[in-house]
Amino acid sequence: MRPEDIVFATVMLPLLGAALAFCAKLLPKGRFAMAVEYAGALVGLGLPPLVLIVLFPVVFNGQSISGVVGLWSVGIGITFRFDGLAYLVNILGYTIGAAAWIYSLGAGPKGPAFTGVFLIQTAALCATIMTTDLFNLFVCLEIMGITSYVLIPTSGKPGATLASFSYLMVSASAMVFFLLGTYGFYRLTGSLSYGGISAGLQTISTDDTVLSIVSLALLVSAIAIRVAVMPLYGWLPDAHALAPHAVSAVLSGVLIKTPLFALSRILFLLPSGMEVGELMGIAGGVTAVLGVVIALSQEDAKRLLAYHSISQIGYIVAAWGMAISIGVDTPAGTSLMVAAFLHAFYHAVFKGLLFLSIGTTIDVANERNVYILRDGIGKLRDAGEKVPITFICFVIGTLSISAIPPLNGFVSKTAITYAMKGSLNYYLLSMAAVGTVASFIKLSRIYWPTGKRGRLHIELDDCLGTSSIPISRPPGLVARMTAQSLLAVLCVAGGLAAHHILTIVGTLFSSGGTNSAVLPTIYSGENLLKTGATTLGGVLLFFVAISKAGSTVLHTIRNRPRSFQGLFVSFSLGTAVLAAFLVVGKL
Amino acid sequence: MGKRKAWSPILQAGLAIGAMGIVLLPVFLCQTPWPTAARDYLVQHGQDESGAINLVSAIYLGYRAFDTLGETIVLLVAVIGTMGLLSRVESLVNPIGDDDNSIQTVSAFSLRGEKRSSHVLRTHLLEVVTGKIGPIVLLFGFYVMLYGHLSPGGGFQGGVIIASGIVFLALGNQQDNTSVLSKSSILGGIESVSFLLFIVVAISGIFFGKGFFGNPLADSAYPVGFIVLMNSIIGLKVGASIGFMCIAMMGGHD
Amino acid sequence: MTTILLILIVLLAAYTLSSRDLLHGVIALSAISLLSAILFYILQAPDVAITEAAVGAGVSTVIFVWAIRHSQRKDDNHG
Amino acid sequence: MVERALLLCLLLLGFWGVVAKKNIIKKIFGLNILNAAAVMLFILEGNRIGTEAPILESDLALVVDPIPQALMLTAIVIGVCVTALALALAVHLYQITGSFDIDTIRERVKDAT
Repeated sequence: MRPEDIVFATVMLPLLGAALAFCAKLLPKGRFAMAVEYAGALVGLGLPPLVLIVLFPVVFNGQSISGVVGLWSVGIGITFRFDGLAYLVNILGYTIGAAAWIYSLGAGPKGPAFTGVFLIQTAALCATIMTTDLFNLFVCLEIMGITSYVLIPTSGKPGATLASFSYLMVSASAMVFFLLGTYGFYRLTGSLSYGGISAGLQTISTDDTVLSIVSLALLVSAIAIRVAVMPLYGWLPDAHALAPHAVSAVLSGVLIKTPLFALSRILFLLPSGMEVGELMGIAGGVTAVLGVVIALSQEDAKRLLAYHSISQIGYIVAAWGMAISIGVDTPAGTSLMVAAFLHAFYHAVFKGLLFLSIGTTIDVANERNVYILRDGIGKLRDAGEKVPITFICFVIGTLSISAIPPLNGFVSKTAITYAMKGSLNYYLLSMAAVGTVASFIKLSRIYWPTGKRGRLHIELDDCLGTSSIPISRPPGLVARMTAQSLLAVLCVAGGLAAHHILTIVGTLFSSGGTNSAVLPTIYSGENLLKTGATTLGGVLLFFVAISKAGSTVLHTIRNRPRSFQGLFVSFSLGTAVLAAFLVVGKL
Repeated sequence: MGKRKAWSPILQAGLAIGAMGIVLLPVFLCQTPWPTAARDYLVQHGQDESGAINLVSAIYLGYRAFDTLGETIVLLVAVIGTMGLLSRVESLVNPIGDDDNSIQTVSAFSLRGEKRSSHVLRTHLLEVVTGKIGPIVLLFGFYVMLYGHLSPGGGFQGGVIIASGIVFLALGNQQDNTSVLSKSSILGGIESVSFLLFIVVAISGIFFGKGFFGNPLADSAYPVGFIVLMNSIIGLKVGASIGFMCIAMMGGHD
Repeated sequence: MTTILLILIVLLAAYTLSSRDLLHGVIALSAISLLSAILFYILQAPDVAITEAAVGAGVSTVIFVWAIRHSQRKDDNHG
Repeated sequence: MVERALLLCLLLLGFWGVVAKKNIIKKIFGLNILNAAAVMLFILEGNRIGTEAPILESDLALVVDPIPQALMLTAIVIGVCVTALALALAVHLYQITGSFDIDTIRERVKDAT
């Protein structure tokens, strides 16, 4: 077996697992059907990491495995490329996927159909990052999309159905424009593979430059919808806030980042790619700040987290865009790309952790409003959690997203700011960091005890043997705790082993098997000082936010009008601005 | 205020469509001649490499079979999602909207219609005709499916025809309820097993040294056998899943 | 010939989006599918024509009719 | 030329349906039209280089480009799958809120949660 065959195991094993899960659906309900379903999940989520371990030496040495699917001729067949980027995104997908699936065993949605669709989604992620063919990318994005449209409403909330519908409409329309972009490139170059397009664009006449730019703009904006970068973010908050907790973790951990990294494959090769990176980098910086401001204004716990995902994806896009505009072959570009990926990965870990632990808490308390819910620890204890694991997990996640050393968020955020020091985005991201601290102080209030009375109350209840507060006992605490602890351990480990991980990621992103990225010194005095200042600023901002004037402002932000139409208006205007920017840059 | 509210959405929509129209102008007005390299290659080598006379089939199930796998997955997920929502739609007995329309939920071409309402449009005639035509439609579906490499058609198109044959059988035979094919457990079984088979066939190329999604029969006397095999699997899968969905939509859940 | 078909398709599309009765819209939509199947046949794409006729005019019409039967037929705020 | 102008009209008509129509079923109509326009564009332009269908019955060199056709098979099917799911979601929304109007749905869903 050649390495070309092995890499497809990362796509085919989840599909095989999904097929097993669907077969389990047919068997009469019972132990055997469950065993088949779990076997499917094991095949789909357990075996691919082993394959990745086997592939590590190949990729680490700077080799990339590329070729044509089915060994057909290059011009017609589908080309693929498995390199460091694909390898890392695979790791990201399988880590979060496995944790979320374990969580879903406890918290639901359960059943072979869910397992099957979930595995298909994982397979689509791996295929998306591996393909270097435009139409195949279209198909992969559609699979990713359709699995999300199916998974989001499984929470059974009415809002989730509406969110899924809005997401479906805007992203399905965007995919039609993606198809038109594909048409433009095929017409100009007669090729669908990135390499063929890139070669073909060298020889086109100047009259056709406009078409090539417009096609690129169409592709980029259709993908930007999935990434939820600032003007195109409108579908995300409802979808992520109302989906089942396990699905939210995957959606905001993995699904919004994979298309971004898949897009970078296109942009590396095309002449206008650098300008696109520049514009998206700025959009990312703005996203980071605005996302956190809106997040601070939210009262629904999961929606707050969803807006944070937008803000954090802003960080990633800012670093990613800057890397592409500098050129990823340069050391500076590579270090930015490393920082972008590292933040994507770490964000997936800590945001997954936060979604899961907040999910457990709001399930226990039956309340999502951060202004009302209090004494989360007590409620969790009443539900049967002896050691406050959920709370500890939440604290780890919070400290991590607020970039407190020695957790992983500190490492990746420092890596990003270190690499872009002096640029406009540096200041934008520093502002966003302050907002992050403030909004997580706000969120952590749900665990604050209700004061002396609350304590007394519980003791009183214990004496009387009754409980006045209705506590729902959510099923499957064990599975939930396992998944949360797994991610929490990753959070801490990612922070402690920062140096090694940075080296490995840097090597995987550099060509030739040697690390060409500049390794930032993470635990320097300057960085620690900055963290202290940021935290202090965050605390101050929090007090401003809960003051009277602050709450009025936040109330206005929270209740700003949002419409279905706005999604489309921002999409088409965003595309037009991007196209205009590129055309002006070229002429 | 009222006036602004009424006009602002139209203005926004106009802006969106105008912007998109301008962006799309170069795409639609491009005069560059269509590239011929791929076509020329396929005309010369397509038949030798894949064995199919129908070049679209050769691409669809040969050169770009990976896309086709993606397409069948999209169908599979869509059917599962629709069925999931469907079961929830049916469980909502009394929706908020108490219009006259919601009483007519039991549709004219419902399979469970007779038990529930009296004004069913289906007649004995329809039952007899669909029952008799069903097998012929199935046969035609199999023809389209199996001859996809020679003539227009193929697994997907054949599968849809098979699905309509299954629905015909279900409509025709509900009095005595004998049609095995309209049972959801059987259809679901065919769907899942053929999905599994599809994946196994896709992987099989690896063991013949042809790579993932390669044609394991490429060196044999009948390279086209691979396309016929894939067509059959896709046809069964599509037929089962679309038939499953249509029958479920008509109310034949049990 | 293709031009005539396309003009018909555009007119039908306008009707689909503006008709007050959603069922009429569905019928017009499936007519669009049939006309485009003919168009594809004329344009030497028989495979696409068959698919469009079977999937566009067949399956999607069935699903649309199902959806409308399970809800309401009229578009309340016509416009 | 006229044909492509008509297709652009069709595409924008579909986009208008998706963007401006209040009724969600009409939005799905719009999505279908949008998709159909893109498919027709591919087939229409792929037809320019030949006069025969891409089935090699006789040795004709002037067949049309088969690649757009194969791609469009996939695109049509994906379009229909998305439509089916969108309709199921729409019916579910109707059952929850009793309306097809997007603004009414938004309000009632907000009240429900």
